[in-house]
Amino acid sequence: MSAEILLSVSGLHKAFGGLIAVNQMQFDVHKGEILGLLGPNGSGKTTVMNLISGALPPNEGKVVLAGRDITSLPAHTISHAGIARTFQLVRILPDLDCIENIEAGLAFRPGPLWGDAAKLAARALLDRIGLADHAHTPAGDLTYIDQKRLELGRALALQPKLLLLDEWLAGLNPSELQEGIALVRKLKSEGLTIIMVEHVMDAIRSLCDRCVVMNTGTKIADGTPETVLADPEVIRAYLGDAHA
Amino acid sequence: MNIVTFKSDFIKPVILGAIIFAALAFLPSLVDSYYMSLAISITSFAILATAWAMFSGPTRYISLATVVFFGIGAYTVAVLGEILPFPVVLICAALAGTVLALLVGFSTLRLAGVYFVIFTFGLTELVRQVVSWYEVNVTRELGRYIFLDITQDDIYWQLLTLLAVLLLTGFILGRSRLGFALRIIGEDETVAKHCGINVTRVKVALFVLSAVFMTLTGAIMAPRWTYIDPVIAFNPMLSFQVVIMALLGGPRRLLGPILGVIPLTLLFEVLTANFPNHFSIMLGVTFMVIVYLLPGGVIGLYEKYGGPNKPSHPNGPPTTKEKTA
Amino acid sequence: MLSYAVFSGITLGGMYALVAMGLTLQYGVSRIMNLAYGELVVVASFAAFVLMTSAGINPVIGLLILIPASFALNWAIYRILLKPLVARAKNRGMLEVDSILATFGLLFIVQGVLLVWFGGNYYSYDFMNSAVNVFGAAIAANRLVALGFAVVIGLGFYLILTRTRIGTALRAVAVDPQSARLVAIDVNFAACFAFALGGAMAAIGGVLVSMFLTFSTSMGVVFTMKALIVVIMGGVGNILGALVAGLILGIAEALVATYIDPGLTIAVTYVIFLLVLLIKPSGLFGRATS
Amino acid sequence: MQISSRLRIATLAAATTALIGTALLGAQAQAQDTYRIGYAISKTGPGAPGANTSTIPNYEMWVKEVNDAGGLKVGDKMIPIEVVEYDDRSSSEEAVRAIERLINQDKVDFILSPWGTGLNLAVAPILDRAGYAHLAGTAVSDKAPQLSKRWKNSYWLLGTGSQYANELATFLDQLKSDGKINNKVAMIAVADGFGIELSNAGRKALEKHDFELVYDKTYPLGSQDLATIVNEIKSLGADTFVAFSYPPGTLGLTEQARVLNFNPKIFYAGVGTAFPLYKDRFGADAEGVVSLGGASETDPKIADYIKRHIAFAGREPDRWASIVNWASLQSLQQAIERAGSTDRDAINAELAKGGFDTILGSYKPGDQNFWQVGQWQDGKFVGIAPTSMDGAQALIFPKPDWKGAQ
Repeated sequence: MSAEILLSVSGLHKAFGGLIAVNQMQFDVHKGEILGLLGPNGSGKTTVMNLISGALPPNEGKVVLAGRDITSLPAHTISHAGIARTFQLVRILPDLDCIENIEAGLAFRPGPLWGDAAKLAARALLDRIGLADHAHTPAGDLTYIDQKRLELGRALALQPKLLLLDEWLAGLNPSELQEGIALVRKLKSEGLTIIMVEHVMDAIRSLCDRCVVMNTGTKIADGTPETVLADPEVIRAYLGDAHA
Repeated sequence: MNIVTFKSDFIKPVILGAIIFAALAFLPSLVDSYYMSLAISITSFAILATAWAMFSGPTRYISLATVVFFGIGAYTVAVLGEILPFPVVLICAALAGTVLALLVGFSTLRLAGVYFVIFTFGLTELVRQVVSWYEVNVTRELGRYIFLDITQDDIYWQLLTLLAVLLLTGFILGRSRLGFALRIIGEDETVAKHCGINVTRVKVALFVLSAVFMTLTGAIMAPRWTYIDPVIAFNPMLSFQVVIMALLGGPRRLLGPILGVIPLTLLFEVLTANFPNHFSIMLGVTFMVIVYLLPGGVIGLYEKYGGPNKPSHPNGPPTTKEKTA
Repeated sequence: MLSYAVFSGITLGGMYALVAMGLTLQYGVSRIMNLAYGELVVVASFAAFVLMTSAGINPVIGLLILIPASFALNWAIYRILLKPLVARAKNRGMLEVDSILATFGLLFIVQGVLLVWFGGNYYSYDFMNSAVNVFGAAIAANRLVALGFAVVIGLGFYLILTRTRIGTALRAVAVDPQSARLVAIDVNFAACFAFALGGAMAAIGGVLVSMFLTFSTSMGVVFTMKALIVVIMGGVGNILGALVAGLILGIAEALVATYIDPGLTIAVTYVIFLLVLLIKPSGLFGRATS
Repeated sequence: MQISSRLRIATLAAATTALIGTALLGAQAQAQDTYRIGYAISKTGPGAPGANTSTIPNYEMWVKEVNDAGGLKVGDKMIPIEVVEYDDRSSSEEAVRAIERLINQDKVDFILSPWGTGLNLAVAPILDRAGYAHLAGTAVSDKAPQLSKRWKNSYWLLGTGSQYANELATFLDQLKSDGKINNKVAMIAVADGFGIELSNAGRKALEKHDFELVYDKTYPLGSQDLATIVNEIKSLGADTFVAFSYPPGTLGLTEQARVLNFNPKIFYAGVGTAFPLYKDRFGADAEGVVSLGGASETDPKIADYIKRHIAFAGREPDRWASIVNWASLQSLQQAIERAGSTDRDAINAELAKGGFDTILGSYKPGDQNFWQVGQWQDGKFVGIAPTSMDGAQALIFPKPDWKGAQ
């Protein structure tokens, strides 16, 4: 595994009122790897994603991307710094057609594309994510998996260094899942670094180089999928004490 | 930021618009001064409603601050009108509107929904009170006289020019990156942020743009009234009227608000002319009729304000989907 | 001087709260942004005036007639005019726009009818204007009555909302009508009930205010706006919030009038209102919205 | 959806255009068998209470009286009045458009003035351009003399703010030199054109007469809650209280003064005191309150006018602008009769000559021969200054104690 650290999270802390959602989180993401962020529901995974992408500011802690401190920067600046994301509940721009959805990613990144160049690039990207036939379909009319593809396409349009996938594979049927896994693997092979929050064990085992497991806002394990999934504390977190 | 694609679908509407406006410029030689005053009303409301919708259509912020900017424009003319040449006064008015809009924009755009609505209303009252207080305590004169030799026809031509500039601006905006950013914000603000759009800056830019047009309208209209005081300049009814007209016409299309302005201004006129003693009742009944019996007039609003099927942005490329809600 | 300023501020604030509490119920629970609210306040003022001057019924007794009458009237308004809008609205945003447009129409109709009946004149009558000495400050009795009503209604409703079944139902509807339906709350009934109750409170406000303010048919908007400011500042749907916000505004006005410049009294209420919103975008007691 | 919504709007537009066409063009001026009088006035909006008190009833009553008598006497013909009226909704823009309509669409013969300083100024240039006389019955402006020069046929009937303030100051000065009041005056004004103009003039005039202004503040338009102001003024030891206020404030101030038992020797409160409403509200406590305006009810013409007004409108006229308005209407009627024709220029020329026989005696529009200071005395609002005028009553001094609420 390459040693170069792309993203470094340290001492990250976030509380909502009295509820501590993320507590002293600390982990690194190496360039080119896929990091799985696991944990039972409500353990704070999505909050971590929100803190990294700038959707929420942390109370404490630091987020460093390729040597640059991006803690508490506004979301659009973090996007410019090279982090793109998808959302737990898919968020497309329903009234815009697929080309425009992709253009949304192209038009405001550093080195933006606009006009004919954007249309061209958008078509190429649609082709890449398998939506070439839907260029002028309003995004709201797409099927669920296609909406997920489109959302991913928009994120890729930003040419990110780091991609955050929040349960991007959830809710897909078995064949769609295989397509999805293949797509992510292709991205990795193209050199993209990815953090994925995921519950689908097949996907985790086949895609992740490394996993960080959270429970009640705290990191409880960090290692390869095999080791963390065998960790008694992880099992306890998922299934309760009786199974440990 | 605005890179415009010049294509035939751009040139054609512009030429058509230019012809229409050129024709409208001859109106004063065709009709008497009553119709001119009606034309002035329509044109001024067309500017206000279009400018309002330019910001509020895509962002869905219902602003009641229209009259703040309108009044600031009117006051600029009252203060500077006899000191500086009129074009310079207009520039000063635009500057005043810009400064105020920047201030308001940066401080308020984080408010959501009805909180923003009432905030902008509160702002109207605050500005009116502050202007009153300033006049009373500093200039010691409340109520200013505007004796400028500007005829009704001059006002009409100025308004017409302003409307043309506004429509052209809106037209270009609809094809610009800024316009596209605004459209994305209207769809989903969170997504917009994560696409790298500085949402606050885009919103404030649009707010300022729309405010400048409102301010200029106030400045152009002021000489018509000879006398202004804070009550006349900052009459909150104006803000309400603009909102209603724009909502009725369709705030998410460039020409939508004008389609609301024309029938409503004429309707107000008919009611005023025929029911001097029952204007309120007739107006209220008309409103109710529009809301209940012409749900078509409101379905448009459904789509714009939270409904699932939203029509495309002012002047955006037509969407293939036009489902009926 | 200070105690007088504070005390007259409290009575003034009580009046603001009194007028606003019905609106917070209508908007918070029934989700109707009622722009005609102030007109209904003024209707009650005129009703009190008529009862007082032509039938000799004093306004406090008049309340016994006017509260149920207003409750019924607002019940009817909701049933006939607003229910169809609620039924066809797909979400809160639509209902908001629809109710703004519809009640804007209602505003003009009510105002127009008042205008035909009463003309555009100022109205005023004399009732309970004698001074009452409170801690050395002479306050008009009618203003104390209004303050008393405001506090009793405010606290009373707070208790009803937090301690009773119907109150819990109303709060549930306010928070989430969909879920409330799931736990067998009749949402339509609750919304209608809250709207009518809010209307009854508007009537109380209108009657009490008419004892000491000069009113005219065109004053409804003033009440609506003042009430909206108080409602928004206190947090939508929060009766206690309305009470506190009203009192804060009243006291601030009185202090500014005494120590700075009476010319700034209205300005200061808006400054406070705007500041509160900038610091707490959903009002003093409002739930934070994401 | 898009198409149906466009269609709907187009239909609506077409329908309204058709409607407006018939509505506006239908009413063309007919041959001179009626004299068409038009006015646009604030029937709704913030100006409505004022317009309803001082102006509308007078217009309506005048038209009715003239028509009941067979009409205006023009030469040897009697021509009835036909009225075209609009509601300007208290908005300058509406007023401007309504006047344009009266001139161009309705082609009326004469236009009566709207209510209030702002609206009168808004319509003045239009009336001037079209050659209509402008009897501005409810505008108070220190620029009044310049305005009548600027617009030749305009008459600013209520004069300037300074004249009321000066008259009051002169009157108070007399009391001071008689040793009846001290030199302290507390003054409050409504933050509106009228209040500020009067308080500016008042400040100058009072200081010229060596009065000390112990309180000199304004309150915002629309505010009725003035308890703290009255409470503060009460402690300042002024014998004279002057409020240049509007009706709601006037009533609010009086009520608070009564509650706080603040009873200065001179209690002057601005517009609204001379309204019948004031007497209705305060009953015996109105006694001794001073304000602007006034009426010599001993004068049979005035007494008769008040009686007719009560019969017509169901309430008394106010004792300031109503009376001046009525005098101007009488002047107009006589100007038409003297001109012997409905020719506008001829009538305008007659108006300029003056010498009309009115409830204000011999009157020329713009004359300030009405009461500047008046006082409630025994249920009547009588004139007390200028003291040189006929029928000037002696001031009731000091103001009697508040009797308190019932």
